[in-house]
Amino acid sequence: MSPWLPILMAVPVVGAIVVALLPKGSDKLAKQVTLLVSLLTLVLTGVMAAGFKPNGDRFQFVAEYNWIPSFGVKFGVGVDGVALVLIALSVVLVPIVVLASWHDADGVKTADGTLITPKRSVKTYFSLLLVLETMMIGVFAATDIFLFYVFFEAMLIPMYFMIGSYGGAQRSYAAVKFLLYSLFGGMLMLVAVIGLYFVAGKQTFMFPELVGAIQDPVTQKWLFAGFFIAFAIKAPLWPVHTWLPDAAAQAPAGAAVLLVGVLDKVGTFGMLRFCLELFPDAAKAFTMPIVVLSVISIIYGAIVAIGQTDMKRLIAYTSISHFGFIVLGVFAMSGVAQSGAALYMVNHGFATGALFLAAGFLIARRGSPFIADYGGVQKVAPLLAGFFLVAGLAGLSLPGLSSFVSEFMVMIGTYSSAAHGSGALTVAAIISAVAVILAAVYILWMIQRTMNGPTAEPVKAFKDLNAREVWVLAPLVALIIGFGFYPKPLLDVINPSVQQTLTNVDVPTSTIAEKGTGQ
Amino acid sequence: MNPAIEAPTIEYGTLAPLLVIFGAACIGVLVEAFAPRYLRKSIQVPLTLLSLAGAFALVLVQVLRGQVSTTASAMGAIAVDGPSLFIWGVILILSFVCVLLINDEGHFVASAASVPGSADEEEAERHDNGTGHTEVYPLVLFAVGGMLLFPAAHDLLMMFVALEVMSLPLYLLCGLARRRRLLSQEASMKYFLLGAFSSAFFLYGTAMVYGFAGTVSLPGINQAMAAGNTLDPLLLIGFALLGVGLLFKIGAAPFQAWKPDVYQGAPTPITALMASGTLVAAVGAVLRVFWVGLGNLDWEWRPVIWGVAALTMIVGSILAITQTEIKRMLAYSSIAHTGFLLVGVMATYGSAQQNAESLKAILFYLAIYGIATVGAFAVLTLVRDPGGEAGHLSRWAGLGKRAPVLSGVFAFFLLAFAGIPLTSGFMGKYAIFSAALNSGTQPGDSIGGWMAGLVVVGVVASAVAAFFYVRVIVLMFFSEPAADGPAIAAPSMGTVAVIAVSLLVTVGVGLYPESVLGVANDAASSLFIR
Amino acid sequence: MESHIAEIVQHTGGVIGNSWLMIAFPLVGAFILLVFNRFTNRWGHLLGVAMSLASFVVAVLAFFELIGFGPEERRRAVHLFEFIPGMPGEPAMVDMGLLIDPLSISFALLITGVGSLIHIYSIGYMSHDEHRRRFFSYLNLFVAAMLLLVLADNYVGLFIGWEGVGLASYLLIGFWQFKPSAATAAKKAFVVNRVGDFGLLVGMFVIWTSFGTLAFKDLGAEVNGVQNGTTLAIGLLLLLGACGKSAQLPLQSWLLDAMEGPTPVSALIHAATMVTAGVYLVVRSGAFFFPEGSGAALAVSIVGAVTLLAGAIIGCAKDDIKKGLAGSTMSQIGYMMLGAGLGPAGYAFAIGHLITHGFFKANMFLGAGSVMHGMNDEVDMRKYGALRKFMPITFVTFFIGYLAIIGFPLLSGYFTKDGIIETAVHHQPILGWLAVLGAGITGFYMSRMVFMTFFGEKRWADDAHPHESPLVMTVPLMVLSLGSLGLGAYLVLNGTLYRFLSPAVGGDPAAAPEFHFVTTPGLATLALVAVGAAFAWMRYGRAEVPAVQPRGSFLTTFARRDLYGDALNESLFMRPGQWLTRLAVFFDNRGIDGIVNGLAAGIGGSSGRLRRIQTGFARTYALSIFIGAALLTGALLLVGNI
Amino acid sequence: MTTHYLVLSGLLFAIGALGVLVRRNAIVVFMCVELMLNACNLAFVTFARQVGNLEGQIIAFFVMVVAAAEVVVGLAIIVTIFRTRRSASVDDANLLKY
Repeated sequence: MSPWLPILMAVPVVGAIVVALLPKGSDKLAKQVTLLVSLLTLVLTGVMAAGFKPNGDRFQFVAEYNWIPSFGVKFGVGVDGVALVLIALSVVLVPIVVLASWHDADGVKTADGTLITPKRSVKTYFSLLLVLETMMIGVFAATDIFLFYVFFEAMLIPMYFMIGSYGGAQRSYAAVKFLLYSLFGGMLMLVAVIGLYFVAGKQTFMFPELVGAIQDPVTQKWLFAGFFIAFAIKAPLWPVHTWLPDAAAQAPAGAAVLLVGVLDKVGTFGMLRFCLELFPDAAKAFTMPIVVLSVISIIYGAIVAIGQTDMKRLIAYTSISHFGFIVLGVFAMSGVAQSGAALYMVNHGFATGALFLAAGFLIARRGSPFIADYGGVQKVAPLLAGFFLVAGLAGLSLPGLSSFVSEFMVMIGTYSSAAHGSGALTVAAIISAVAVILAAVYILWMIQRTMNGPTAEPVKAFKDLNAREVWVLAPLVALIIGFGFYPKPLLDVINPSVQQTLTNVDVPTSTIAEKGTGQ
Repeated sequence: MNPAIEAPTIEYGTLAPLLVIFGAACIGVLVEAFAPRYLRKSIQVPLTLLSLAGAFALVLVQVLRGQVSTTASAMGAIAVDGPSLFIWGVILILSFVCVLLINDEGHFVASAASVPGSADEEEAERHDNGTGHTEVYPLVLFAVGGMLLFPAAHDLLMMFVALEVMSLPLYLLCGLARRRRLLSQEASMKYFLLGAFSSAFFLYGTAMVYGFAGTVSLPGINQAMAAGNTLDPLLLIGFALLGVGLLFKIGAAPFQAWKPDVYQGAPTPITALMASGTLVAAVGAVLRVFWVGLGNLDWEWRPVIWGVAALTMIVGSILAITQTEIKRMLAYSSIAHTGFLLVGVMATYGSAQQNAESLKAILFYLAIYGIATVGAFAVLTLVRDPGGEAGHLSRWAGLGKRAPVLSGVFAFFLLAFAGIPLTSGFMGKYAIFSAALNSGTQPGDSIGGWMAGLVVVGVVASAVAAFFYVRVIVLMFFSEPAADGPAIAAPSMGTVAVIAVSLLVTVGVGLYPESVLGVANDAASSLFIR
Repeated sequence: MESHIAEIVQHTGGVIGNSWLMIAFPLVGAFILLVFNRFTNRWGHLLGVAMSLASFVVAVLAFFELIGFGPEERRRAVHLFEFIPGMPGEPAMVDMGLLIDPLSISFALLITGVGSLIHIYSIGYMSHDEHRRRFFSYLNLFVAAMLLLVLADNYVGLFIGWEGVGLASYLLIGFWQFKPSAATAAKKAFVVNRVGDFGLLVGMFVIWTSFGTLAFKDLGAEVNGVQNGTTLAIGLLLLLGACGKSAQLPLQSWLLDAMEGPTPVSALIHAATMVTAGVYLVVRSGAFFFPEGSGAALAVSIVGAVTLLAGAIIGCAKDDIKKGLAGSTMSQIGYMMLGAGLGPAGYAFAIGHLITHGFFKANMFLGAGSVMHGMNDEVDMRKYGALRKFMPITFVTFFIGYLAIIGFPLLSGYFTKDGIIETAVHHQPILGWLAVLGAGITGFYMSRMVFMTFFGEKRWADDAHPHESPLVMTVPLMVLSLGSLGLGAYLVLNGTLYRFLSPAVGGDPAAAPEFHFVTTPGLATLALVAVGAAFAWMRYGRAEVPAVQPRGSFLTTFARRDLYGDALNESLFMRPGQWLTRLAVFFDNRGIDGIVNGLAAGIGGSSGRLRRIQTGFARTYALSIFIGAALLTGALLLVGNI
Repeated sequence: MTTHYLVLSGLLFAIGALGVLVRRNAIVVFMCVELMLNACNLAFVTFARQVGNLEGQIIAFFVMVVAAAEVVVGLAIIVTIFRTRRSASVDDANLLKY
């Protein structure tokens, strides 16, 4: 029994209550408190992570309390490597997002003083943010599947309100679409969760005890489907992706970062942990269709991204392409690919986060998300342009930046995967490598149209990034470059738990290629 | 020379709650007859509340003493078993809360006899200052008495009587709205005619069953079935007609038609009472009839209920989408929830343990759904237009800006209805669905697949249903307020208490359902007396 | 033939042990200049030069330490850190380390040496540019990346450097990004390169999958001379990568547009160093995947031969001096590729030509830059003429470079290029003679350039005041021209370079090919060059050069339009691509999202219709109850009697 | 022997039900309901005769009482609505719909 995770989950929600109860008109204070709380959470997480033994038990900092005996539900938390890095990702992103959306609720003014979004309740926004943080930690930490589900669904609500009341013009359409899409998947998953409970007949939802509990392949397939559809919608995987561009484009930049950076990861995380380990046979049986879907996502997302005229939608579509890579890695049944996928979840969080925030700062200056409204920003705001460029390069996974390592691992692992010796995965890897070219096109073309060329008239008034904005982007860029050259710290934590997973699926995990499979 | 008739044995202790309620009701009538007008309210309100509280206390005593009777009382006419006691408790709490709402000013007409807009209406209104008819209280008490009796009735005659005792006062109460009286009266008339119509079916069904079994006591019928041919058309027809009566009361499709109209027309506190108390009572009665009376017939009735449940969920959630009147929307949502409850009824089958499971689920669901419903209607009473409550959805636009707390609370209730985790609604939905799937995975249940199918229909329906709950939230929070938005009435202590209690329960059960589940579990574990 | 490639030995300590400094210095430079941007404006350029020089010094020291070892011990690997760790209890998947061997060190010397000169030159050239500091930070970044490319001891490290130089070139081509043409050129360069990277990337997949390693160290042992479909596939994939980086057909199109960048950039990146990375890749992988006589090697030579002709032809028609030089760069790299496809013997000459070309081409580019500097950035040679009087130093140095490139006897180019040609004629006669022809064309277009620029009548605009450039620019020119003079002789005569490289590329040290002055192809080459030069003299030296471009024959337009390379890309890739994109976007909005929204609308609509059954008539409700009762009864009777 | 009575009660019930469906006047509709109740009574007593116990006959009395109560309530409601609308037609009251 370790108190760490419950404490981590408690801190933000307590902060949220405090923020919500602050007296009227204490907006500034609310922001400061939020920032403080999120930083505190970050520090605590850091301290906890320092005590994590990569090659120790699968789940560490375990805590279990009885919650709903009648349903056999425990409040069970604990982290393995993958969960740990994802929690770390969340708690790193939150303070950054807080800082980034400092003025989002005050009513955003453009450079020429026109109001884009009206003034809204600051306290609500930031307490929602903190509540969301608790849930993000909880969803990754939960070892009880019921608890996981509870967070999985409950997370939607704060995000729904953040999009719906703080977003852009189409916000309510986007918010509803987001909520209903996710709810629908969630409901199917609920059926699967209940079914799992009864079919396993273990009278518990604790993940470790349920691993290998379902033997009958047919049952496995049905339950797998229930879980997978929910996760595929969350991830999002083609063809159930269309909610993401709307949600991400309408959400305030900060919320969009958490949405794409963390919430969607719950989908891929769920595939990695639950779909694979609980239903190994089904996972193997469905590998091919899923690989096909993910390859489609990769290419399709990239192509559609090229055709976007709205920056945030463009970034959203690039994410769809990247999630294709993650899913591909998860289901490639290869140690390298899966470690790559897990690493990708983190890196993508940083890269896309930086890109969304930079784009957000750009949009805040002009009040329009449309690429065509910009041009020649580099001349007036070189810093902004510089950060935008680095974030963009991370988005096209330039070697030397963190996302390259993960993308490389996913592709090379998939290529070399012996699963379905047919070499279909080899083909998949080659096709997905085409995205390397497409990525260059969509990112650089966007940069060319926004940053380069003669400076557009309304852009001339732009101010360069202020200190706050630099403090938002600098840490992300530092992480992107740092992990680009030295991903070892993350991989050392990830690899053991990936090995665990694949052992449960009973797939060879070695990072040493099976020689000669590429003939 | 005929044998002496031995006096019937009545277990007064066990039946005490009933007696208290009915007694108080009669006293209330006397008060109406003899007390001067200005005193009536100040007598009726305490009387009503106290009697309800007292009855609840008596229920508690029985539970805590652990002397839950295992045999039917009053010569086998009434069965006060675990489930009954739980349902009684729930009904008493709900009606207590509803009375607090009723107690609030301006809901009830000054003189029902006066023609709307006529001089004597104004006259009457001038005399009573917003309190309205005090006959309301005894009527409510009678209705509550009927509700208590309905699920506890152990033979069909008693059930019929209870049905009427419950319904007749409600018919009247529906017609007593102070504002929009035309609607109110129309609701009252529709409810009455259709109610009478359906109860005639119920009665005819009783007759048929009696013809088959030679008795109307539920266990008797069951034994008769065990003995005789369960395919006797007499029995099947009789049962079908019984079903009509019962399903009409819980408002399952295709007998749901009255619900939206009546819920919309009736005074909101009464709507709350019907949506919570009546539903609870009726579902209790359904359970008893289907399980005690027709236990040996489930092979026949379950497929039929399957269809009814599916239809009800679908009709409820689909028709709700395009509603523009908030009370109407809630009516349809209550239809959808009836469907979910029927899914649970489906699951009361198989081993005793399994029965207890699903029974627990249903009881739990009834309790939390009832409370949340009352809370939601209580909020409704506070959002007022000059002409009364602001019923039309468009009037709710941007309410989140003008009354953030109230809208937040209402949004929370809606999320609970939608079954979002960390609300009681989710726990209820989970309980029902898991019970259903559990019975589906029972060894030897050949229609397990069907159960799974029904559950899938259920989740899809609730996904659809989520849409219109979300729609209201969108209206309240994401759209700009109208210039002449509705006013927020300063809530009375009673209303505040109602909302607070409902909210606390909804939140508390959402976070820690064990509290209520435990009780439901104890109640269910001692099954219906058979 | 068995390979004489030497074993790689782990090395620690000494200069080589710290050779990562070579990369670190410029990297730090770039970092400082970018992070403390405005504060470094005053001295930023000096820091840039200092860092470049520092890493040059390290390179030189490392070089001397290296030749201190016996020829067989001259491949030293330095382990830096674990890049991609393996599963618990397994060795790392990728270890990051440096490989200091004759091949990489000669590149390092070229990069840092020529690089430093160009840094110095840029101080003058960019003196008027407000963003000079940023320019130097990019240059530093480039040097660091390029060094990583050539020094890395595994393909992943190489790839990181590979993309790093791509990035630097993107940034520098687009340095004047406010010019749309520059921005477009930059993007084009990056994207086309990515096509090549695709090949390199997939190549790495195959290598790792087939041989379980990406480190040069272990690869030798794993492959040891096996030839099969896999190695051929790998070879072709790597070749695709090389084509991208080195602007070989079919990925040549970006190089000419890349001339949008400042001239020093064209000199350093698009002439001397980066574009030769492809050659490095081929030579480095040669022992494994391009052994002499293998299909892959043949492909390399063919690509080289075709490109050297294409480049030369393009060079003939360009009036823009930089584009002319760019065409010639393509062509010269074609020579190197041709050589690189001919096994160890070819490698020596290829690398030799690479080095000498690095000198004389940088020399000429900088010369061109100096000319533009004096002609306020006029690039059209038709607006030059008779400049030799006005900028003597530039003229002399440029002329030396010119002689070197056309292979004037005893100058650097002569030795290295003839070396390649002879080896080619010996191994692949057809390609060899094509190369000879190419040499002839080279003679023509280079002479044309020189005559149009420095001879004939003055044709420049009145506001132009041609003048010699400052010392800071001319000194590098002189140094480079010295290299253009003598370097070739030193490297090629008695096979110095061959023997030096052989441990790295696996030539037989004993069988160093000695250089013959009098050979058929050699003489043929000289003859053709002379003809070409003479022809150029008639057309552009003696005759009057029209100030406006004449329409010219079909062939001329063909050359001016870069052999319709862009037109081809346009119609083959861009148009269909745009079409596909539009289609996909439409499908996403109308198709997929359409279905989703349609579903929602459908439910809503059905609700709208269904609620009509709620007519409000009590009797209708009664009817529904009645029907319900009937249904219920019927259903029960039915179920009952099943 | 008793079947005729059952058939009769069935007929009465059906007539009553149809009456509810076809007649407009609230009073008549209500009377049809009463008819249905009485059909039930007939059925009860018949069955009582058939199965040979008194329950059915007792029930009949209960039903009458309930019916009486129903009349009271029903007439009250119908009269009120008549006074408001000046019409006892069931179809006139359809403000609540959809």
